[in-house]
Amino acid sequence: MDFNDTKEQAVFRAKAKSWLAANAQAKRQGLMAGTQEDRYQQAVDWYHKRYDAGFSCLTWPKEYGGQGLSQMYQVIWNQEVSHYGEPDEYFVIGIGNCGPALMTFASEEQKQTLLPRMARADDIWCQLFSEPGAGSDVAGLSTKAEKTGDEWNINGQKIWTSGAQYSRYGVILTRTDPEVSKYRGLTMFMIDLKQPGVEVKPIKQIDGGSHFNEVFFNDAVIPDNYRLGEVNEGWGAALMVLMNERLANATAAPDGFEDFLNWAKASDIDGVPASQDPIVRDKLATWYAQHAGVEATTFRMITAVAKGGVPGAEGSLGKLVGASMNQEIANFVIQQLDAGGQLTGDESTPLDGHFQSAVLMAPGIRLAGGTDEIMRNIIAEQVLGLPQEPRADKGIPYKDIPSGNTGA
Amino acid sequence: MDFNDTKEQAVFRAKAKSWLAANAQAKRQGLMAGTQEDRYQQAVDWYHKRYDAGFSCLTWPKEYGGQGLSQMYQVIWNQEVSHYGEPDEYFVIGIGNCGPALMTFASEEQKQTLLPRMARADDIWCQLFSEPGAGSDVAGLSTKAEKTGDEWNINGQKIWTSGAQYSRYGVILTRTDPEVSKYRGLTMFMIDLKQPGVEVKPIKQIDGGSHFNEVFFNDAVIPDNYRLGEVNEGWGAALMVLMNERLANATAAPDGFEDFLNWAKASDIDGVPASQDPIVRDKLATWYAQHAGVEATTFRMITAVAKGGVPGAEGSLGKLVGASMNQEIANFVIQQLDAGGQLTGDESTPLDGHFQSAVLMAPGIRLAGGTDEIMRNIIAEQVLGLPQEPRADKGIPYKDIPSGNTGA
Amino acid sequence: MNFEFSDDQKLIQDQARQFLAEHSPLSTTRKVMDGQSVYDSHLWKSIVNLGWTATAIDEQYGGLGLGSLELCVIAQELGRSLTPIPFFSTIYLAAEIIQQHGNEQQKQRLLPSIAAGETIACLASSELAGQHLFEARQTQFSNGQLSGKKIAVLDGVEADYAIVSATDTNKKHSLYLVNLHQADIQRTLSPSIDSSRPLASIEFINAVAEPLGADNAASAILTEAFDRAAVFTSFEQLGGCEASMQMGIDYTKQRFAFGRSVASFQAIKHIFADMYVAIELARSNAYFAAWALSVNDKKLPLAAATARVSAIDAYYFCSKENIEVHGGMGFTWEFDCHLYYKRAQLLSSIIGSSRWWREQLVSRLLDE
Amino acid sequence: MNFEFSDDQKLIQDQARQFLAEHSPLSTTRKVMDGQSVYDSHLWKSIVNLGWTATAIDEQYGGLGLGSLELCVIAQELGRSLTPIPFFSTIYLAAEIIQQHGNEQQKQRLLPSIAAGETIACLASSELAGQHLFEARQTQFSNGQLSGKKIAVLDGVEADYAIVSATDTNKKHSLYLVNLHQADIQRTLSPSIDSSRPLASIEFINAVAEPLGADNAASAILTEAFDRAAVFTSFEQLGGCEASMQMGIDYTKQRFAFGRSVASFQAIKHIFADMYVAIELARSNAYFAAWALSVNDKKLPLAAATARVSAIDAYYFCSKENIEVHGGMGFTWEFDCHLYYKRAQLLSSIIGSSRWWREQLVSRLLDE
Repeated sequence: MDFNDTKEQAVFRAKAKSWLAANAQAKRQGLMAGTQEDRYQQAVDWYHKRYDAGFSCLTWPKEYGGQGLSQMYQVIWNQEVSHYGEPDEYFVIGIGNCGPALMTFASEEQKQTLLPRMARADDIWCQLFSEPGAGSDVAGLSTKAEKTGDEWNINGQKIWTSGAQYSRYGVILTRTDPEVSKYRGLTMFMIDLKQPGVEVKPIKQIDGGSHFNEVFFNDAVIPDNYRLGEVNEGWGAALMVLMNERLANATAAPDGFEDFLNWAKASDIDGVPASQDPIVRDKLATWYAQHAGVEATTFRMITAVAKGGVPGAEGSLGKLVGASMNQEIANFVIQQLDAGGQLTGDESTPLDGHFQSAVLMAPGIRLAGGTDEIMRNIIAEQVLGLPQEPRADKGIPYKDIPSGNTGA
Repeated sequence: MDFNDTKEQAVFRAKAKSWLAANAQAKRQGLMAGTQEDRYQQAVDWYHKRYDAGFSCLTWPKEYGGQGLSQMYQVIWNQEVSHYGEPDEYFVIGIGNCGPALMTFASEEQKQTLLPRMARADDIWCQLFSEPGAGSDVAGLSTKAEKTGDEWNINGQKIWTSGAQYSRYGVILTRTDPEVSKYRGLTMFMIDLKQPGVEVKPIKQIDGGSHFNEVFFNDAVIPDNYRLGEVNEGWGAALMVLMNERLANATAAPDGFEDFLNWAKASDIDGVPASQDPIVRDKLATWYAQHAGVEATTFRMITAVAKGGVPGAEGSLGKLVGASMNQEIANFVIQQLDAGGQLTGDESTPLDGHFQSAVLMAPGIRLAGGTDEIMRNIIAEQVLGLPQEPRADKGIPYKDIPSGNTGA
Repeated sequence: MNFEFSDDQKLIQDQARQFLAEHSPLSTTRKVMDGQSVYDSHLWKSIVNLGWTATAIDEQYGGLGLGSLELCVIAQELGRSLTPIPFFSTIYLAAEIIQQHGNEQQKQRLLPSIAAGETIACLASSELAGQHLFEARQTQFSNGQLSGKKIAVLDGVEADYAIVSATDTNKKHSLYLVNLHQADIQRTLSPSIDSSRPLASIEFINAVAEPLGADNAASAILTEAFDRAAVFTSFEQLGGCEASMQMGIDYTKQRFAFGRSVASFQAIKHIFADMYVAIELARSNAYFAAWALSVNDKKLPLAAATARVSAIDAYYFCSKENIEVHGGMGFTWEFDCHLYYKRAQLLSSIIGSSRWWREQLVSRLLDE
Repeated sequence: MNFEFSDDQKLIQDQARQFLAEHSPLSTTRKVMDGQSVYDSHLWKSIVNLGWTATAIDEQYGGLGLGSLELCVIAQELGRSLTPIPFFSTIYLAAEIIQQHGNEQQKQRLLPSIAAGETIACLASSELAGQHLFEARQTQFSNGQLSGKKIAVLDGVEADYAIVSATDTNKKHSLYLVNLHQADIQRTLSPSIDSSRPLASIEFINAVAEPLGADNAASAILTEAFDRAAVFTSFEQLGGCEASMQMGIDYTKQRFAFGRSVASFQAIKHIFADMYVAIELARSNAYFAAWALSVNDKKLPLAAATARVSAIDAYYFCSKENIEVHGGMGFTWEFDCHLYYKRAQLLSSIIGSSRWWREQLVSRLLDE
């Protein structure tokens, strides 16, 4: 066991540190500083700068816009950048999920053209998997792709597509054969979203934001050379993409602990420092033990990945624990404040209304990328090897699977 | 809404109060005072006294050993007797479950002979439903009853039979037809347990006690006039018996709160009264809100029953909440005491080692009469009307139902 | 023992439910949430016509003279339908305080007008998040005039009168009645989690004010008033819990995944079972508190705190898990789940939050 | 970064696991639980021969001079197999305290003998349930003699030496080394929840004792010793968690109800998922604490407290839910579930219980 950098890693860390000090902005106070559009534009600018300085997509090959470094350098970068307030969320899915999919399935020419533009945030990418009738059960999707000559015709609807409103391209999973079982009739493609048959509608969330979108396809067209993987073998390809999402989830899911600790250190309750309040201390113990456990679990995953391993379903753990913790923390702090805790924009609200925002965002974190219940299923079945439930959809042609879903 | 007694109820309450003051023993300190045998003998003596004074089985008709009073008098008795330390647990199942079964299904002569003896604890009765291969899934039982002439031959094994070691009779559920679906081939009987083909083996529990037994039947014999209800209609009869168990469970399940409150009032932690410790106070709030809620829910059930209603699956609530609370309370108190909290017989252990006993009994309370998971299923399906899971045993002849169970 | 509402009370409840189902759809709540108004004045007039504002006001002051139990069942239905009217502040708080502690002149001036729905009144006591609930550090009274600032005042934007806590020159802490239609009072709508029931900050600059209740009695009166309001609120919360669970059940029953109704999955069913347990505990505690309030039993303080603690926990749990069982759609503005989740937040804090009430519960339990 | 045990350490662990699987079946634990002996002396000799007692003792004192990480992996396996030997008290506590704080003469006298398995030693610090962990109110030292009573001493019945906390005539609170083979020492076995690892009360009446460690340093030494022992204990607890979960999985997979394997029900699967989460958090926190211990990092105090809090919670949860998923059979003496449930209790309390460690965690976190 060893937490020290190698000599090369130490050099890289020093370089990253000094570049960040000169180029990155400090953490903002509030969660919601600026409009969503402002933040998006800041993020694009930041990625341009990063790319030009050689700090984008560190683990990607150089010819595709990366730096050809090992996973451990990415970890070091993440550690250093976490001290700053640069927005990241708009490109995580493109770079984390779509990039690897292209790396595996796209043609050499496509990779050389598309990946560097992705790395520099010249093109934003999104992932088009979930549907109104297929959320937890992604493979139950119904968006059709039908082949005519050398092209595919796409009809259907996707939902929960992060960043679709900014995206030039997407990676889409479609049904190409409804006569076989649901996992066996799927095909994955890249799709150009700037074409007539595609309509993107932002979804307003309960917190007022719109990170997610509905995307409608009405005879949209995909050339066959945009296909990622073989026809009807899209499920395997999609699993690879989702596996990459897991690592991102494991390391990125906000659990709210740092904010809670900051609040406890900085605030009074009835004139007594919150950090001296026994109930607050009791919660600090509970949540720190979980927070530290998730963080150290990430170290174990990083070690495994650095040794050439693949991130397993274990990554579900961080999101499962963190998402609920985030919600409980926000609610707990509000419950210390009586009526004033309801205010979202008052000068007396601690941390610029962070907890009031968080209590509204948290339910979404518990749902995005798999609900708590799906996460527990994944752990039980894929990690612990427990038997599946009797499946009403097993071995039945997709078109015959019982469904009461009527759309949204 | 009204918590006052009627005039007649007030007269009865006063009578009960004064009789109890003269005849009942005060509460013991420890949970486990005396041996199990001592406690059993005390219980028998107590029931003799109660019966002779006219306080047994208040709601039963007079001709069967009862007092012909309404449910509300039973409630009043229960309230008054709860201030004393008389043991009750040995006869609850006989009187609460078997008695009503006889009342409905036995012949007039049987009722007149058997019920008064049950009411006076001259005969103890037990309920023989659960089996090694059929615990949560009671209807999955396999003990066979085969008819020869005017008698039934019983072969098989029952388990978790409370009080079988003291019982003269039992009410038993058996399989009389394995060719039909599992719910449709069951028949219920009374059985005389003092016969050659019956063997009772107490089960040693993790706390060292033996409230439960295994009962083995090896060509035991039941005359056909001991049958309770029609052949192959035992499931409906059994549900009636189990419904009565629910009311008993709802009102009798210990949740540990009173002991916790007593501990908090009487003990110090590091020289400070536990009742002034903020963490203890936080727990008092959480658990009192649940405890009071269960108690008030019982008032609602009693009101409904007094108005002629039937206790519904709502009764599951008290046991579900109380059993876990009991375990959490015991563990919490032990966790306030460092190493000394592990001692079960030291003079420094609070409340004579009550919490140390409780932490060992509590897992059993969560299991007895239906696990937490079964209780939640009952609430979800029977109270809230949610759809059943796909059933692997539905509509299949009993003998064809998949079973990996090999016995215990 | 008869631990159930009477047939008459149940009838009032059924009528209230039917009326609100018809006239107070969630679209009315959304209109206020979207900022189109601060309350639905049309609905307010309708429920005034039904006599709801007059329910628990004595007949001599223009009320119906019914008991608190009748108000409880109405509260449960208002909570179920999230009706956007200033009932909470006017009826549970202001009318109760005036009826219990006002002088004869104040009662005659205000109660008939409240009963008739002509006066909206609110309670302005909070000054700073994290400050003790009953302290009035920033609000002073002297020479018949009141100055200072109150925050998070429910219905403060539309109210005609406010009951305000303030400290006088002798450091006495009392309540004052203030007509809000004065020049030197500035009211500002404050953004908050549940914008379907707007909060205001109110700044008083030498506003004319008259004492309400005994001198230096603010803490005692507010303690009692919050106990009484806690009972009504727990019924509002109960109604919200029931609506949340029902939404979840209805949605998951007709929603399919993996070839099965989502409601048939054990993980989902057990969430509903846990909701049911939380609701029944809250219901039973609310009933007990309602009984104690109706007969003014000495158990009221403990019972009110218990009902409030249960109701806060149950509504938070049911409303957040209702979002969860809906999956992604539960997180959309379009679906109604968030209306309940936000209302659960508001009601959890508005007369002292969970922290405060848990401490009340324990002090009262140990004092027994 | 390399946050994983080395191949050599994993090899030690594999060998320990295999050895214990063969030689320490749960029937040996049951023999002690049933009172047939206070520990398994045959197994003790075997593990001494394997060098486990010598693992972390310096080579100059007859040890192997390996690090604490090697001791951690052995602890995990001892915890998994519930091996009934006095390893905890002798190695995690006594040997560590002597090695860190004993004088040269004490080290030479005791460490080689402990490494060779000839001396069993224990720590006697508790005096009364509910009293502050580090207070010695009832035990006095004066003129080379020690008097008083200690309770809940793990391995106190069979130990040759005890490290005892006591107060001297100047009110200084120090540690003392006491040879337990003296006439005026009375040891009594105390009934306890986990009788597979017996506790004793020890009464000293003018027993000969010598100071161990600096004067008035009892609290400082015990704080440090408990931190170090907490790390090893968290690995024992981790092993017990894993065994509990595995028992539950194995049983429910082959057990059928309603025509299905019990393990296929979502309610059961999600209990296992929750066990897994608790275990992985405890594991990661234990690893981090092991690293901090191995390099004596300044994060050790916080890391040790965090590992302990996680491990206490995880073992309680896994062992109680393992009973639950077994159904009724889990509540029988015959099945092994209770062995883990009881051990979880013992290990949760023996070097300060959850309450104490949660407070340690927070003070250290806020001091950072």
